[in-house]
Amino acid sequence: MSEYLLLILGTALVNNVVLVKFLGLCPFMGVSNKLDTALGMGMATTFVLTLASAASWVLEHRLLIPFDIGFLRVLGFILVIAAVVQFTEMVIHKTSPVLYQVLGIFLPLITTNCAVLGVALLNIQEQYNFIQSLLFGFGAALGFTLVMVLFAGLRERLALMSVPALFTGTPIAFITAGILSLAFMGFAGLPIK
Amino acid sequence: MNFKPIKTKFDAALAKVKVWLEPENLEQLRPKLGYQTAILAGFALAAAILLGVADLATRGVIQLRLEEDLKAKLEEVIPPEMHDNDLLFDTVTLPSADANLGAAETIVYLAKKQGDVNAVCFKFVAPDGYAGAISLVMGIDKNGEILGVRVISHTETPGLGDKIEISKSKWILSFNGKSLDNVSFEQWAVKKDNGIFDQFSGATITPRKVVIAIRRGLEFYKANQATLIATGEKS
Amino acid sequence: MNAKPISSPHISSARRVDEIMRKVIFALLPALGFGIVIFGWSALFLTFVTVSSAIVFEAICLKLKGGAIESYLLDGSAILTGLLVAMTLPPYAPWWIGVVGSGLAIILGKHVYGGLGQNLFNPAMLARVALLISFPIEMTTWVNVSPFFTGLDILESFKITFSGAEISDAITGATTLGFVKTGFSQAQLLPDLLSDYSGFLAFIGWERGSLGETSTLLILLGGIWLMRQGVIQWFIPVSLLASVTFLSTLFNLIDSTHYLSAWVHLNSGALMLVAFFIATDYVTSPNTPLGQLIFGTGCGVLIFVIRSWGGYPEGTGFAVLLMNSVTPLIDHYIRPRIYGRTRDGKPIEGG
Amino acid sequence: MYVFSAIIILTLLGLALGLSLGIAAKYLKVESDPLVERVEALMPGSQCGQCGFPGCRPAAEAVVLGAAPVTLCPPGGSALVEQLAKLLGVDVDLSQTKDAEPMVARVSEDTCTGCTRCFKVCPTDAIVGAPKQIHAVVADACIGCEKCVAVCPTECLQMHPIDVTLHDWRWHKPQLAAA
Amino acid sequence: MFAFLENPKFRGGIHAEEHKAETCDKPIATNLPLPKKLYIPVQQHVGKPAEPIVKVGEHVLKGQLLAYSQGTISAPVHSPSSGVILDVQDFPAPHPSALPIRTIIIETDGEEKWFKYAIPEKPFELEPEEICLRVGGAGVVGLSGAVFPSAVKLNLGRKNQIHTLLINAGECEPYLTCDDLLMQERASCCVGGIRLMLRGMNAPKAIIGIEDNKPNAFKAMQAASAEFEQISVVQVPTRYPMGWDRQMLRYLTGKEIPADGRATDVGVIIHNVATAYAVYQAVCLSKPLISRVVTVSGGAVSKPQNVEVPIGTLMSEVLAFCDVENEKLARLIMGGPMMGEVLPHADVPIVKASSGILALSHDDIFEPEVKQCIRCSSCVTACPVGLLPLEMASRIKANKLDAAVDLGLKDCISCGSCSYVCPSNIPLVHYFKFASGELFSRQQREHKAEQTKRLAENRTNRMERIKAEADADARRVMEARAARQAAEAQAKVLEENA
Amino acid sequence: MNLSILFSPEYKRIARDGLWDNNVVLTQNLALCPLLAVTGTATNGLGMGLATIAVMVASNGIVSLNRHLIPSEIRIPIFVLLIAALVTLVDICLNAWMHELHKVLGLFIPLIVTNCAILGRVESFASKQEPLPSLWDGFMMGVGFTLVMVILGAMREISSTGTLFANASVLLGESFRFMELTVISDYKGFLLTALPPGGFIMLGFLVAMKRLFDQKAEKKS
Ligand SMILES: Cc1cc2nc3c(=O)[nH]c(=O)nc-3n(C[C@H](O)[C@H](O)[C@H](O)COP(=O)(O)O)c2cc1C
Ligand SMILES: Cc1cc2nc3c(=O)[nH]c(=O)nc-3n(C[C@H](O)[C@H](O)[C@H](O)COP(=O)(O)O)c2cc1C
Ligand SMILES: Cc1cc2nc3c(=O)[nH]c(=O)nc-3n(C[C@H](O)[C@H](O)[C@H](O)COP(=O)(O)O)c2cc1C
Ligand SMILES: Cc1cc2nc3c(=O)[nH]c(=O)nc-3n(C[C@H](O)[C@H](O)[C@H](O)CO)c2cc1C
Ligand code: SF4
Ligand code: SF4
Ligand code: SF4
Ligand code: SF4
Ligand code: FES
Repeated sequence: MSEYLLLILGTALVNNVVLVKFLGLCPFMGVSNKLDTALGMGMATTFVLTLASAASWVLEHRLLIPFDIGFLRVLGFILVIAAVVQFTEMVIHKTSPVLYQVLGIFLPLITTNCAVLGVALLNIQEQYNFIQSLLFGFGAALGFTLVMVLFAGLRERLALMSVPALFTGTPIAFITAGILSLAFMGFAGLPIK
Repeated sequence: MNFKPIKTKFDAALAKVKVWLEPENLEQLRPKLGYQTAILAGFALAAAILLGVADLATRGVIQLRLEEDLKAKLEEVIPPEMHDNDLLFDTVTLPSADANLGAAETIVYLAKKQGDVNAVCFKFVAPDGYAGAISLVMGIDKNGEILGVRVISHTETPGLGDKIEISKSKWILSFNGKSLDNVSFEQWAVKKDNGIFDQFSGATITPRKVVIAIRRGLEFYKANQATLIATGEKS
Repeated sequence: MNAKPISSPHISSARRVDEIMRKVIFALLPALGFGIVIFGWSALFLTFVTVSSAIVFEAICLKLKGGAIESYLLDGSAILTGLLVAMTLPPYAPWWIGVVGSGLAIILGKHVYGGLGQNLFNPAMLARVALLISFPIEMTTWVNVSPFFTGLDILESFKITFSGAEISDAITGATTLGFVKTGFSQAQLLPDLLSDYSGFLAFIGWERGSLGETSTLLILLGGIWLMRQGVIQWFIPVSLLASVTFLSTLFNLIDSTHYLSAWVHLNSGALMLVAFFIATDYVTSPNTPLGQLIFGTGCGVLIFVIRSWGGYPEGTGFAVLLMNSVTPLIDHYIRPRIYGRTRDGKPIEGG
Repeated sequence: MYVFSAIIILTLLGLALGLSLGIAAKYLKVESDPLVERVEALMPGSQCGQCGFPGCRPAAEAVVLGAAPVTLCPPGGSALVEQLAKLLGVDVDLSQTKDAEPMVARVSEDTCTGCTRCFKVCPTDAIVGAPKQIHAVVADACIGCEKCVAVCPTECLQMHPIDVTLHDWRWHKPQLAAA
Repeated sequence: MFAFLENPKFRGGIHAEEHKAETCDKPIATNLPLPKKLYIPVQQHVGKPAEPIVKVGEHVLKGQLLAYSQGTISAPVHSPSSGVILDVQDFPAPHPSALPIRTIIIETDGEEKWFKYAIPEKPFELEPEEICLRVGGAGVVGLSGAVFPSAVKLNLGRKNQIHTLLINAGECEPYLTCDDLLMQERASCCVGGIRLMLRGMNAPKAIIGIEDNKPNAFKAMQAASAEFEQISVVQVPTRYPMGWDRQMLRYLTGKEIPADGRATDVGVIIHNVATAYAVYQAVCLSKPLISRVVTVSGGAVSKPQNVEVPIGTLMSEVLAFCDVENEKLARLIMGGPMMGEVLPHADVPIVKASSGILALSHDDIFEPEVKQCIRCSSCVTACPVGLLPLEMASRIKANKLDAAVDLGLKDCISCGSCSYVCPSNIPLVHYFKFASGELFSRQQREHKAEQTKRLAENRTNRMERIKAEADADARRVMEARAARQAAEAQAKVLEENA
Repeated sequence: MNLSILFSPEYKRIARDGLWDNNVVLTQNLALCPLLAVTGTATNGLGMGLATIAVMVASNGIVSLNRHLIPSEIRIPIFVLLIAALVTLVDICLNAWMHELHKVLGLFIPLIVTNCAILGRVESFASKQEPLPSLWDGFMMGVGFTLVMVILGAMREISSTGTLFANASVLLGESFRFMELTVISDYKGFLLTALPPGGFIMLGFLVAMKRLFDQKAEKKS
């Protein structure tokens, strides 16, 4: 049990997908203007990422390996992920128009949110079993959501600060992300992995 | 043979396809469920064929390249004059779960000269470097003396821990000629820990772990020395 | 008279920004002075370099921004940041470490955000952590204590600070936290590792460490004076120190061979300095009492976690930066109760 | 051979996913975008056309599509901008948007010929008066759209700022701090 | 769980230099020369303006009704002296903008002849309704500055069956001592007023809260109320804004008024002590509210003191009476320094709300440069309401007014504590006033927009109807013509046939 | 093909957009992951950029050709399918025939699949435009991306190790050894810029620099 907890924590904090692994940066920058949106995006990603981890594990171990067609891995994964995302998009569009409007073009972009494919591939690389894959995906998404929310909080405050015109908006957001990632380096070496 | 009927048939078919491909026609088709399914499957089919063919064409080549890579690595730690066989194809697989080399089984490549095992070489891992696992390859002559060690991959900090790479520093060469016999167990350590190997200023952990991993590698060889050398004599 | 009317109130208290900063600087001076006394000329040079470059960077940034320079330059915040950077540096660090540190703090930590009060992260800690990661060797070379300039003479010290002379191994050593961490990685256990440790000397500040952070006693005095002056409030220091004390005592009781006691924690590293002077920085900490308690506790927990299990011997800088990043969220969710309303903003029930 | 199995598997995968997505699309279809209605409800509703669209509904549609900025409607002022930005989740620099000073039309009685043209174009019936008689503007109903000014043949209609009284007086925004 | 972080009785607040010593031990000056002209605005209260009933040229007596109240929430105004009505016209109001307000101008005749009202024999035995009627008729409004018609409040108290009347004698603003002096000199009248109020509301008890920096007033009030056991006098700590009614209520009873409610929700009505005095005058002596005690103070005033001033006197005359040094004058304020309003000039009349005139010198208004907020959260600590002034101001600065409202802007009482403590001298209250005004304008605009929508719709409907009618007409004409043509054709045929 | 169309206003506009006005990184804030992950050195940036150009051009072209065939409901799966196939193709081919290059870039090539910019271009440009402009757009966007990759890579490499285009000979072949420069010899090395935080911060300054240029240009005109 505690082993699983450590897996989640380690994935979320020590090897944070965004700040350490450099995955999922576009939505990280794009949808973090508002706390609510960031939270929404985090949850959408959590859903997709967990599901995609599980689906890709099944694909890998039930189709790709038995048939020895590893060269189709990226293709197969991305196809499955795209389907999951598209499905999520349709559900959100139907159930919550406002959330849909807010997440806008980013829902389709979850497909290309590197984090999703990246985590699926890492899952295979780390040779996790099914449960571990699921938790790894969940932990990564948790880490994603965590930094999204922190970052959105910081950006909401930034919007009220008198940042020099040259730096307002994107530049200062990048710099802030850099400092956030600097802070996360403090977790390096924690024995949770 | 008369191609004409075929050609007209073909032309007719082509015309049909052309009509079908008209934007207006597609406009109507696109919302249809069956059409969507077919299109996705069609693209999948095309992609699969494309990649299948590409894979067929490259599988062999890639295999070859990977072998070349490995061979190049092995040659670095076993001088060519020590063997006349193809290292890649003269191997023994030994269980190594207890030796803490980072894998449950280790492939040992045998360097033979006229059928006698002259030296061996294998890959192993220092699992606890500063920033993660460090993979190494090491060549040992049949007496247990190190012929050479190289780092295959690592994630140590650039500028600090990366001095274990041969391209950054000659430090890794200091293991040449060392064995469990000419260096005592306590001396298999960095100077800071009262051993004989240098550390890097400001980075002790990386070299410390590498030294200990190499020692474990030697111990692994020693434990299996008899079996390994025996494989040569048999052949 | 003015065409546009002025709103009430028409009187104001006499407290001004520069006065606040002056008081903080004043409270830091004993600890800084002690550092200079025990580490000698180099420490003095380094402080000078760091503070003056902080002022220069501040002036340049203000100039680039246009507008009033003097009133902001004279508000003392740049000097304070420079001082704090200096106080968290190893005393024999070369001059360029001080300059780069001040530059990072003032430019990256403060002015790209718009200057005083606009930054999200503590400038001094940002500089400290960035330096540590960029120059681990220079940033972890600690020297022995030698009172009243009896160590290296002024020329040798000058060479060390300004022309990169080697520091002889004879006068260097590890800090307690570093020593213990290294010891653990060699499977040594605590009682042995701490056989030479004197809690009293550590409390006084008679030990290796950063320039201005060794003396628990003097920092404590400075901090208490600041509290009495009403410059800082007790919420952050007390919750920070309490959480570290609680956790270290707890784990020390569970396994005293692997976990330092609260006393060692409190007297080691930058803990005291951070608790009273760094975590309390107004700009980067929450603005309600409950928020500040959460902030302080968070810092304390993170410091303990990183010190006990992390890759770095000292976790204060990271802990402060991490909690700085949580501050907007704390401020967003923790708000004072408004008169006549419940905590979540609904009117209270009548009667 | 593995390549064939690869081709078959991928095709089947495509088929299966395509089918399921197609079905999902059918069942989860969203008919109309209720957002437009909500945006339209926020608009001033005077159909004055200052936004460049032929009325509030088209303006709302354009805003929802992202074809027009949320700052499009001058009569709505910064309040509308803020509401739209909140609804649509876009970020605007509100400190830049400035409300135009509200103006109302006034008839100068000397030159009014009672031609009733202004009366006919006024979208809010703010102009009263019978043919051949002097017209007048009911200031409370006038939205300052200037349509009447445009059609008046004698230029007797002019726009005037609304007089500030003790009740309309408001505190100005404090000047920003130096630097 | 974290309740210990909040003092349940008092939170926030500040302690400013009091500046009360200059005026608190000098007697109220009653010898202000009668001005030649008096300027009486028709609106000196919250609610509808009063409607003048006098004509230009008419002679009026002291205390005579000049304008009668309109509607339920309003108050009449009376003539402060005898004389002739010169004009009813617009005249600058005592307001930061000095914009004009409808004002009755009287040229005094110096005779001070009173208008005769019947004086009740046993005022303390009048029916409660009668008391309220008299209070209302005398134009008494809350004299703390809120100027809410007192009769309305008394009626409210009676209807809601309150259990306590709280008399607010906090007078926490620096400089001001008018309530202090009133209590020192006329304590028994004040207590009389309180008794009348109790009766008017059928309330069982009254508590008088006095800040502990007014020991003389406290003693005087204690002595005056000793024989009435239903009235108790309590000292409260000196800490601005103790005189905020909700604060005093919380301090004295531990209760809080719900944000959307009134004091009556917790069974209390709060009146200022000067209001009680005015009630006494109105009921026992039948004197309408035509004068009030005004504190004249500040660094530019040579003879700071409290003066009893007829309503309508120009402030310049009062200032002249107290020898203001014009070269020292930096800012002129009506009210206290924390909440009072700046006036652009002194040629505006004293009104019922004028508790003080402060002529502040440059030394009084220490005004350093405005800097950026350093998030020191002093303002958060100082806010008695529990708001986050710095956060609200930063949002208002970015024009995010709704966000500021979410943070509680509407709960702000403009007490000024936050601005007072801010080390960066940020005009926080100014931001809040600006935002409140802007929000109010918005509301008005929305209201207008709704009206516009309705008008536009009406117009469209009308147009359609007209068009439909026109179409119908056209159709009828067409039909008629067709019929006519058909008839003609037929006629022709017939003709031809014939 | 008549090259002069490349100078027609439409094509100039596309080129300008790709290189500067609507640069995928500096303006659209897309393609950030590969950008930050591989720009430790200028050489890596260049290699990744080149591979990305190839995939971008090809995917834009194919999608534009087939745009009438693709129903909007399933467009995303089809697009990513195409991109993934192309990337895998590039991956296998490099591995087989340009093995040295593959060894350097190997890890990053699968990541091209999820480079948001590629899908972004396909979605917003190629699926609505004729094939030729689409190809040109893909190319120009790719070049813009590569440019930023190289600049950021150079900034980080110089500041962290004092070299420029280290290992260029491995990536591009021996004849490119001349590119390998040591800009500052005996450099201490400012490690921060090589690490993730430095990447973010440098990128922030890069975007600010672009803004500065734009402001200057605006002032001139
Ligand atoms: C950012 C950073 C990266 C580091 N990287 C390494 C590394 O790769 N290898 C290593 O042995 N030590 C590394 N260290 C240093 C260790 O933290 C530790 O201080 C050092 O190994 C102790 O060596 P010393 O005993 O020579 O001081 C790094 C330190 C920092 C701050
Ligand atoms: C914010 C901050 C972060 C620090 N981080 C480290 C660190 O990671 N490693 C280190 O050896 N010293 C670090 N130091 C220096 C230590 O605080 C301190 O000088 C040293 O560990 C002394 O502790 P000791 O004397 O109790 O052992 C840091 C100092 C500060 C102020
Ligand atoms: C910040 C603040 C301070 C106040 N201070 C006093 C005060 O010192 N004395 C006072 O009588 N009323 C003061 N008031 C007004 C009271 O809240 C309340 O309106 C008044 O006591 C009601 O009495 P009235 O209707 O008789 O004027 C203050 C109000 C506010 C908002
Ligand atoms: C109590 C107190 C603590 C402070 N601590 C710091 C600090 O840790 N680091 C720093 O750079 N500035 C500090 N300052 C100064 C100032 O707040 C700092 O320059 C701002 O962070 C820059 O916007 C402090 C100021 C005060 C009043
Ligand atoms: S400008 Fe505003 S009010 Fe006028 S038509 Fe456009 S949306 Fe409607
Ligand atoms: S400006 Fe003229 S047309 Fe427009 S609302 Fe006013 S009166 Fe009517
Ligand atoms: S003015 Fe408003 S925000 Fe400021 S302290 Fe008073 S109540 Fe609080
Ligand atoms: S008191 Fe002034 S400087 Fe301090 S937090 Fe409030 S607004 Fe900012
Ligand atoms: S490249 Fe856009 S999310 Fe990674």
